[in-house]
Amino acid sequence: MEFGLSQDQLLLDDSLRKYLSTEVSLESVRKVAASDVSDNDMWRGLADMGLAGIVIPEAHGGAELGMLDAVAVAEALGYAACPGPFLSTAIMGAHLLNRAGATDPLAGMASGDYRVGVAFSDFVGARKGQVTEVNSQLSGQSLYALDADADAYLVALADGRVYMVETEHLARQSLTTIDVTRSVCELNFSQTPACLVTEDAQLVRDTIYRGRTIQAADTLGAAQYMLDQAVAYSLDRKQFNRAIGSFQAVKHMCAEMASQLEPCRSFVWYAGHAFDEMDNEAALTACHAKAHLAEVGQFVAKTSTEVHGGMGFTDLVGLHYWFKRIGFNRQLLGSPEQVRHEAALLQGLCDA
Amino acid sequence: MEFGLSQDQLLLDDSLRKYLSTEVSLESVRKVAASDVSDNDMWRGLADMGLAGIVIPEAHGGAELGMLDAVAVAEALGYAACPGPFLSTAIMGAHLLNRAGATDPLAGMASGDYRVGVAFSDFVGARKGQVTEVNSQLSGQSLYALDADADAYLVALADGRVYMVETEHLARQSLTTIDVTRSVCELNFSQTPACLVTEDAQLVRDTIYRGRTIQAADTLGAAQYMLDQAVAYSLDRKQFNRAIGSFQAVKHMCAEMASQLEPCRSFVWYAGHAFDEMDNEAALTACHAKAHLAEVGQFVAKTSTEVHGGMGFTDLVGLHYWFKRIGFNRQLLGSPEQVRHEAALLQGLCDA
Amino acid sequence: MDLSYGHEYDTFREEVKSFIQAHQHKQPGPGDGLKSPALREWQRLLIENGYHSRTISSEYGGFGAEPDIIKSRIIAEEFGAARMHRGFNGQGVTMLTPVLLEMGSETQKQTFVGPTINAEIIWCQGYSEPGAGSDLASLTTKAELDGDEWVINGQKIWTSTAHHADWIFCLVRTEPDAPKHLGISFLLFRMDTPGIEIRPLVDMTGDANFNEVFFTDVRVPKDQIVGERGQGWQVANAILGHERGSLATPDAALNRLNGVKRLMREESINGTPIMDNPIFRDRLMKLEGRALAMQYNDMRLLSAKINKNQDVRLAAMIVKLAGTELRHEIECLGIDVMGEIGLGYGDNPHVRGHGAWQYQYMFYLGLIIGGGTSQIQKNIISERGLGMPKEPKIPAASAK
Amino acid sequence: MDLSYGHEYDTFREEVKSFIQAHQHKQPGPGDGLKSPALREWQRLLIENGYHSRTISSEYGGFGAEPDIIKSRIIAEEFGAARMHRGFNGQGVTMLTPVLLEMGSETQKQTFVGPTINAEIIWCQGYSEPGAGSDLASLTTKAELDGDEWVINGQKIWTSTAHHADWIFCLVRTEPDAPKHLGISFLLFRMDTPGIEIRPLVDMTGDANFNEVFFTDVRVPKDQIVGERGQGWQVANAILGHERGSLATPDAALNRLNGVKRLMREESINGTPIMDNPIFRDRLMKLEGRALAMQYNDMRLLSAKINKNQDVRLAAMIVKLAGTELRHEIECLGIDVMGEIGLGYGDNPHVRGHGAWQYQYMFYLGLIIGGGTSQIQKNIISERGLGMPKEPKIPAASAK
Repeated sequence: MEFGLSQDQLLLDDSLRKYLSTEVSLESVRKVAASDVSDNDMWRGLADMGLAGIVIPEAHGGAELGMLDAVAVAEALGYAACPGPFLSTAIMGAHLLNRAGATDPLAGMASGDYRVGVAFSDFVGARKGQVTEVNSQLSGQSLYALDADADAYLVALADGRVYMVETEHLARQSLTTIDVTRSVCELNFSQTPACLVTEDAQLVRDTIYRGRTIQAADTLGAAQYMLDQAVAYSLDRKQFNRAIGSFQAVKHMCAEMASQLEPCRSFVWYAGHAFDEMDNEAALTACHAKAHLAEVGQFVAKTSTEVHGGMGFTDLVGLHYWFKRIGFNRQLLGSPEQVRHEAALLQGLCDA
Repeated sequence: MEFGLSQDQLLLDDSLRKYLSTEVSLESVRKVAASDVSDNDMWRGLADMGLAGIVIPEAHGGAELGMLDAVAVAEALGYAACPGPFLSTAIMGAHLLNRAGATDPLAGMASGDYRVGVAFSDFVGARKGQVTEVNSQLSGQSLYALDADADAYLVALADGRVYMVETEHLARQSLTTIDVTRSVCELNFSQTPACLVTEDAQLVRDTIYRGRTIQAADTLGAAQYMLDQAVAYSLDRKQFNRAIGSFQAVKHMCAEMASQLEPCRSFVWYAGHAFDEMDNEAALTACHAKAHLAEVGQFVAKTSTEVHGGMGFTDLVGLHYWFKRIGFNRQLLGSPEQVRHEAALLQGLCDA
Repeated sequence: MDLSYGHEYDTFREEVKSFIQAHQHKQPGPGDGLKSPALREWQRLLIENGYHSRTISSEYGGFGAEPDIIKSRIIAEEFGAARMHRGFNGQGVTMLTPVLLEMGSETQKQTFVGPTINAEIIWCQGYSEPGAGSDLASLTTKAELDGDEWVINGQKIWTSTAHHADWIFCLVRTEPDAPKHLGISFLLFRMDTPGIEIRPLVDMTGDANFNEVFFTDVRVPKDQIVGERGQGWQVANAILGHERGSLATPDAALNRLNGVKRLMREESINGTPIMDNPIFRDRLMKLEGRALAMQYNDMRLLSAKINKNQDVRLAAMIVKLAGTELRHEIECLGIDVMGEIGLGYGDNPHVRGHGAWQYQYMFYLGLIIGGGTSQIQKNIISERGLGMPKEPKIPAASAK
Repeated sequence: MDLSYGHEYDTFREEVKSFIQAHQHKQPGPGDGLKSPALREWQRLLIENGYHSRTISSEYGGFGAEPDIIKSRIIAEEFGAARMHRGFNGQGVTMLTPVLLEMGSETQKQTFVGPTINAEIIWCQGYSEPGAGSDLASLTTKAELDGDEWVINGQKIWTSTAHHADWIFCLVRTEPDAPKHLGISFLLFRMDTPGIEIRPLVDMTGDANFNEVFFTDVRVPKDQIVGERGQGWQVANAILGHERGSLATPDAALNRLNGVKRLMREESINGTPIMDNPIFRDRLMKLEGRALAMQYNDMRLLSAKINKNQDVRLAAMIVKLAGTELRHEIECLGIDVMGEIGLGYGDNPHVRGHGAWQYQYMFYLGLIIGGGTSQIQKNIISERGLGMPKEPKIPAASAK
């Protein structure tokens, strides 16, 4: 019995964190924010480490690792607020295409040359606009598709059918959100030629559960960064002739953050592992992990900012990039309330 | 413009609190808890001050005061955790009978000789059992009727009709709850003769809103007591060579209690005043006051107990009587969730 | 309890309404900046009619009315209801003017009050420093007397409107050897004095709502001091008390809550309006309960200003703490009900309310921190409100 | 990650199952008290088969197996699943025995361990005092050496099962002039020694879960000390660490949560099951998420006991704080879903779950406070877990 990361996973985690600590600085996040740099440059670097193909079979040039590996990677990426399409192309896109047997794009995705975005809002719960299909042509609008720079998109219709559309065939508009480290866009279809990838709604659901687990891990990483920064700042910052970290109020704020956050580490590991080894638990754990991390992440994001005082509010320490990334994870692929409703559904506690 | 209690109200409040501080000690609460003393002895004392007839017209021997007066009284009674049927007979029973024109019992109620309990659960939301009427005879069971020692009961059916039943005609069983300072009972009817008091469901609702407002004020008083005790104890109790009240953690717990509780004073005043002068706001404010005080009261009850450390958990300081009284107010006449739902209904935000 | 203002005020309310009716076409538009003639003209009109600087003596350029809290409230209510421009209310008006009237010299009153309330002098505030936030009294920007001039060196932060300000009111250390609260003085000087550099301070909203201001050998005439040398702390505290309450008004909270209600009716998921979701509705009602509590608390505070028979110190002390937190949570609900749509910001064409939900969510987190953090507020409430002991002081020598 | 226990343990699990199958008719019933023959017989059977005191050397009356955390877990799982009586696990077994084995003299081990694990000696704990709770080291119950005997005077509080206990393990001040942590000794003595008075301490649940114990010239043989004079604090701390984790087990939390689910299916309002109420369902799911987090955290802690390659100090430190709070909130939900029915207590015929909801709601508030209050836990987490500074010490002289 071993609850935790394996030696291989620890090595991957270690080398990734080393890479991120040198290559993905606050400065580079700022450059992406200012559109001085495309996140594709960072994505290349991660792809070179094999992360773009993390769940893609070796036969298609991937690393063929499991979800627990992906969870460890997501936590590290969240810790660094690393820009890029890990969630969309490397996890959701790759998984769905592979399971659907649409393996052609996988090699390009594994090498980092080809990015596949996901437009799943209609299936998760449409806020506005809907996409319809007639004769393998899509019409309508999809909002908040993940990855504004993808080469193609997987578009899930409300009934669970998924079509793939090449970017060149559609009208795309990047959408500004609070989180500059992940890109989303609006896709507009007008009798746009599309290729049916799957009609298996269960596969779409499975893909979304995986996405949610990755979001939970990403939030864990981002929140851990914010907690670490809060503690470090509180030891450094002096007021009333004392490090503010010696005030019981500040200490207890940090203790509460740790108390809520630390069990989340086990939670996301378990959730990742469930996909690899305990299929019957995976869906429920994914929903709970996503919702729970949304709440804990929000608490840590706010509290860490408060510990930083005015500095936390400024752009100077850049803490807000993590704050906003946590906020992004909270809403995308289902709000906490919605995801908890699914958790109840999965247990048969209520009707759809 | 004057937001607050009038000179007359302050005088009433002052004399009542003086009376309670001498006549209703923790010792006497314990005696009622141990059934060594009936709450009727205390009720006599309050009736002699005119409180049993507080909202009963002067023509029937009452004081003919308003709901704001009643709110001030309820706050003082809550502060003292004073046993007795103020909510049931003096407020709900008296109001309903008076408005329904069934004025015969009022004189006896005003003098404190006659207590009218209320069995409204079927109308508020039946958890179990229901009462039915055929030919002015009631059958079935009513749970958690307020006042286990009343001389008669007002029984509200689910449709809003209200019948009055003399206690001698029914089978009654006192029900133990966590709160020993208020008594409730189970009423069992078997073709029990009953007298129709009103068919006006709106009057029943209005009576319940008044009850809720009184509960909110009662919780305010009880929570204020618990906050006062927490501060006093924290100044008295020493650990680590310091009064525990000098620790920032304890100070901030008390500050949070005060921060939540202090605006509740204005809230219950406003809610009481609304019945007297702003009828169109009364129902909504009553629901909000009841639900809000339920939440704030629960927070204060828990936090004050924590400030008291182990002593708060014991029976020695008797703090738990207030803790439980606040818990009682939370559930009776509608849980916070249910009452907030009504607040939304009253604004037309949802359907029933 | 009497929530009516009484008959004598009905006439006054009619007056205000007539004024609004007659003059609303003259109010400045969104394009009229701080220094625009339109704003100054409007300001003059408001003062002339007693709708701004109402109780300031006409000798100093005000309207010169007797203080009447109800009339002030009626003006606020009617201007609010008509969404009328309230005139210019920068920190010079709200914070400096009261202090000058109380503690300034006759010359200072004559020189500054009129132009300030007429928006002819725009002020900024120089209090906080990078090393002096919660512990403001430890500020280190120093002013040394050199002949007839103060020579100022140091840095301020959180200075709003610094780039538009003509003058600054500024706390500086003039008595380095005195205990920290007794070594501070309150100076006034022009922002175009040589040696002042302003750097915008971008915050998490993406805007530069504040600035850093650097002083290098800034020379200021000796007499531009309010109060005596070393009295600056008392002067500053008089103003700070004035600031805190205004950061979290219940009216604004209830307005935003109504905005959430509109959002919940308009937004939908899979075609079902969010308002039909009992979980969000319950959160909405919870917040409404809290907002109402704050509103009635505010009415009590207003009443206590008229009839000073109630002790409302505690009720006043908790407003900033409870109000900013409430506001932050209201904005959070606004975002949550929108789900992914709620993430929109900036130029996003699908953004709701011009991006105000996310903006205010962050800005109110800033206000939870600014103007005395929640931790400082809790210290104040427990010590001054509940009579609990002060934090034991740690001598400077033992600082880590 | 490997959550299976491995094939070699399958056989062991079968063994445990067979034992349970064969012996469950022998387990003590609710009427069999602490000193009943049925309990002692059961205890003997469990130890004999390695299901109690498994790793304690057979020399001292235990089963004498090698420590194997997985086998212990399997026993716990199977006994739990079959709702089997786990044997007697009073404070003597769980807290005193480990310390005697580590720090007791050979004679003490020989004398006490066997009878203790066999439930022949029932122990109680004498630590807290009315004036020494969070600040336990300030305890003042004193023991003075008079010839060959300690003479004990003072008072203890929070002593559970004092009225059934044969012996007490007790912290007393033996070196009044030493620094407070160095002046304490750890004594063992009989509860029937003259001069001991026990007063039940009724708590908010209405039960006397604890007692006050008074000592007046209680004379105890000199050699009934564990460790040296003045070493009592280290002894006590070794045990306290053992206690805290066990106050809030995730398994129990998840069990109670399942109880809430049953309640929500069974209870109704106006004929609609509470489970159909989305607001309560959302609260249920929120708590389930938290409980799962604690359960997986617990698995990680278990794993770290087997493979010591993970640093889980922080994960262990937060269990008491997070776990007791979670449990209190689960009980609260149980009450809330019942509404007025949830108020029932004691002999109320309509009470659900024998009154456990309200009882546990209060009892877990007691546990939030007891065994190190939440405030003490947060101090520990921030200082030892996050490396933040200790509270500056206030010298005794300046105490208010």
